[in-house]
Amino acid sequence: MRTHAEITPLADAVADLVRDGDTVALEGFTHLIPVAAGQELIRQRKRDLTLVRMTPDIVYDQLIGAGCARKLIFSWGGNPGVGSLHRFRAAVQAGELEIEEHSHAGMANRYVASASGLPFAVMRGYNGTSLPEHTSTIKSITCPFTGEQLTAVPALDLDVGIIHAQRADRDGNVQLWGQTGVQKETVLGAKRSIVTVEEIVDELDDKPYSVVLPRWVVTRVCEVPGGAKPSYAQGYYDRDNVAYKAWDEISRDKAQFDAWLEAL
Amino acid sequence: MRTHAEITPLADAVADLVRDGDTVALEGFTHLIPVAAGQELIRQRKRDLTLVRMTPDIVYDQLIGAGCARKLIFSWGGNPGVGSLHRFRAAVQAGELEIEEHSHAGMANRYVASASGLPFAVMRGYNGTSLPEHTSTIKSITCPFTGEQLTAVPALDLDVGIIHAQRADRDGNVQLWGQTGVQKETVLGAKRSIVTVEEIVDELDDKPYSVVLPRWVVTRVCEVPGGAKPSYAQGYYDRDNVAYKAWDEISRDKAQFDAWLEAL
Amino acid sequence: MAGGAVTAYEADEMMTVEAARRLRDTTACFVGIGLPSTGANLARRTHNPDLVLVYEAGAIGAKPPSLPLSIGDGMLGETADTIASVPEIFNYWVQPGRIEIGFLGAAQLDRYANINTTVVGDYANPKVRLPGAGGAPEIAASCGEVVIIVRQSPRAFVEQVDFITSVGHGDGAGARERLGLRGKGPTKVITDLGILEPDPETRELTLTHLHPGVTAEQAREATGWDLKLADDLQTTEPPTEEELKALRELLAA
Amino acid sequence: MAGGAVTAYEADEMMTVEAARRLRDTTACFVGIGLPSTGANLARRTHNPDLVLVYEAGAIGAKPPSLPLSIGDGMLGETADTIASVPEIFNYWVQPGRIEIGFLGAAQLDRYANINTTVVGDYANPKVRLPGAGGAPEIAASCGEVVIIVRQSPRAFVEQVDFITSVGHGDGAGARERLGLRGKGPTKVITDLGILEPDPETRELTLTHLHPGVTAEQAREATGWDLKLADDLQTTEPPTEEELKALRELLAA
Repeated sequence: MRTHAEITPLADAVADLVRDGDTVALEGFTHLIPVAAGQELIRQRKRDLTLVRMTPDIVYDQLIGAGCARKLIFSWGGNPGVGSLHRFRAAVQAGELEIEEHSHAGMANRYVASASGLPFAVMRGYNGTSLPEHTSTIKSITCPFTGEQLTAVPALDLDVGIIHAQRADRDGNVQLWGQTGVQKETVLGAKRSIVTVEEIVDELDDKPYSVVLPRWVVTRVCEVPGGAKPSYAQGYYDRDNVAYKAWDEISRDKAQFDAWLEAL
Repeated sequence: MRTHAEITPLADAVADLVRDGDTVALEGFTHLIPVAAGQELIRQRKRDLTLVRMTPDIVYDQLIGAGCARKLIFSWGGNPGVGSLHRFRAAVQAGELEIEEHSHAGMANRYVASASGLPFAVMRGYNGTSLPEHTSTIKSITCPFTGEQLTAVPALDLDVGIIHAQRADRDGNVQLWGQTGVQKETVLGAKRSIVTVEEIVDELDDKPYSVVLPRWVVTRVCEVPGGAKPSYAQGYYDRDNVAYKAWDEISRDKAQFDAWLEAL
Repeated sequence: MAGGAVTAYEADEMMTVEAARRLRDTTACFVGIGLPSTGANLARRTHNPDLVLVYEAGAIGAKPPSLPLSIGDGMLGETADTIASVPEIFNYWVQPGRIEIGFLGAAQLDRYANINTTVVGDYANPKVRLPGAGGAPEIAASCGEVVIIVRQSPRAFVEQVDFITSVGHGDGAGARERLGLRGKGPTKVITDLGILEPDPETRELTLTHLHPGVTAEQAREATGWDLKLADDLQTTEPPTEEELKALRELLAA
Repeated sequence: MAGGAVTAYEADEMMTVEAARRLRDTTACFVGIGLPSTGANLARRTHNPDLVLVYEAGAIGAKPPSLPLSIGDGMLGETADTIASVPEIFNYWVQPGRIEIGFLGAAQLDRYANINTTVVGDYANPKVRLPGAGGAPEIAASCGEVVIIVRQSPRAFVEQVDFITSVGHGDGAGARERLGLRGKGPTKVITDLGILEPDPETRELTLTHLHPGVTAEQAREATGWDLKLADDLQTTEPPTEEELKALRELLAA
């Protein structure tokens, strides 16, 4: 067992831990989206990935447009506050991307099951919706005490979990705070993990609504200031709403997207 | 729906919310044990209660000795660091107290199921132990995806959840911090709740590992300084280890216990 | 309205103001982004300062100083009474029915208030791929009741949705009970033209209010099914000066 | 031991020192209160300063300045790397096998290292009612391996436990696999007399080490079953000066 997270450059972490064909989750719910890590996957031309994310936003539009993904497991794919993800939309409409579609509650519970070492989670959900007709990972389950019918969703089988955090200490203890979504579950539910951080500090101190991932459950920590841009990192920088709007233009036009990709 | 927790004296809260025959949980894992509230249940001569608590310690020894309990649902009944709970032990050995016995993991998951509005929770546990032979609320369940056998435990059906917290504001927003056990689940999983607090303040501020229960999910808040003694309240007072040891003497001898009860 | 000058206002403003009014007596509201968020934030500034806004990214009791552009904006967490993880939001807060009203939008809506935000056309060969479910299915299932805020058009108000992302009243009376859904489901659909409510018997959406200046014919033309009108079809109170002022300040902030 | 003065020490000290040594290469240890906690805290002060101590009340990476009297003492949370809720401790940390070693005590122990902390005698008509399971069943099931620290006596080391609170090796070889338990189970039982380890074939506890000055006969007399001795029965290294000093400081703090 490892005792400390290894601190390395992001390029090394991605090269060492992410293999073609892996199931990879990049999480961050509006806040702390690991955009730099996603772009490193593109630069290293990772292929055939099963990409997992509750809210595939522009970083997944980029990964999908760049041809990294074979399959997407998700619950809401859009450019928040702007509109569509055009590369994602084009890939789905062209039948080029396999999708496995859930609700947020379903995805959140799939992460919880993974972090808990359970094969599935139980919830109330999906009843009466069209999702179970198209998503095989939704099944019904009966309460052994009351006989009530509920819904089961399977654990996500994550090879690599990638998140961005505000900071880590030199032993690799990671700290993030504010709205922290499913990031804890993403790291705890994956076989290997990469955490990019705004900065590495000598000592962590208390922060409101802070999540600490201890050094021994994180594989790699990489110092990447601004690694969540254009999303935000509370205490470091705000969301760049202009960049989210600008992405709409780039993503809408295949030629413009290719030029963006070329320049990456 | 209520919008604010009502702030009242503890005696009123117990009189208004706890009925004979109710299922009542008083939680707090070593830290913030609602001892004053338990003693108020004794003073008001509540009867036939189903008492729920992961670690029945001296407050439950008192309630059991005072004849308030018909049944106990629990996972570890001892005087931590001292030894036995003699009133509890005597009641069980005399067959005067019905018990429903789980492990900590099972109890924790039962609270989680209650807080989640689910009839049961799934876990790995109890396999090979003698507990399922004596506890009917442990059943096996099959994963609908993998076929794996796991264990199901039912939600706790709590009428009243009682906890102690460090403080609340005047709207009844409750804040506790430090090691907070299953207290959030105890309040969220119960139909009615009582929170005793060290103090009522104008405004809550950030505290490390803080749990905030918003005003609209708490029924009553009662200002009871020292309400967790002889357990501790981080930031207010330490655990009174001498009192825990002294309880052993009182509880061991029925006459001494009766004198204690008389004086309460 | 009675006497005095009537301030000019847009149809979207009428819709948002009316949405805010629905939260007058509400403790907690689960807020989707866009029009629902505007309506809920307006309510907190006007009729119900104690209204608890819950956002799916984790903020409970958010008090944003301006309209958030995303459901996880920093201002939501920073002003919240507390922050929960996303699993906790759905498992401890939405699922047990702890939240009185869910405020949702829709891309397509049918006569039983079933919502589609997933796909137009065939699922495997979509004409238009929409963002998908997000938090809506469980909000629609488990919140005490649901209010839908959506602009009315024949493209949006369809006879049958191509995909049921979130269940309204299913195929009509008794459907929610048969499906085991514990919330009441959509009790109001507030549009730029008026208000639709499920018929107490059939659960079919029926026009109960027209906004001032809108005709029943306009509402029927903007609806892809044969829209029924309530016997006592009423006219919505127009926005008050105070409501409009608060809304415009909110949108400008 | 080889040459030099041998410091005098108690049997309990030998036991605790030996327990601490078992944590030399361990990342994280789940700590029960009492002797297990003393051993784990001694390890952090001697052989393994990076050892992560996890306590069931929520402290992960606790660094208590003195021995805690309860598993939820304030000093545990205040010095921890992080604090988890009790459900999280069991669901996210214990259940997935994230914790390498579980350190447990026992009231009764049988030849397959099954643990009883529930009841002596009949469950419905107990001779002695003990505290019960606590966190032990899932620690015993799911931690990478389990080390049991318990004083050896015929009353504690019984042919068959009256109640299986926590499974060791069930009824012998293959039992854990059949039960679907994912950790290795008890790999060592450290007593005041020596060390017992499960036989690699049968999983029956076998005496592999005697502490200095203890005879095999003493160990057999303190065991309620016909205790087998390992072919290469060894003598435990006595506590070093440093170990004893650290332990005594810890107990005095």
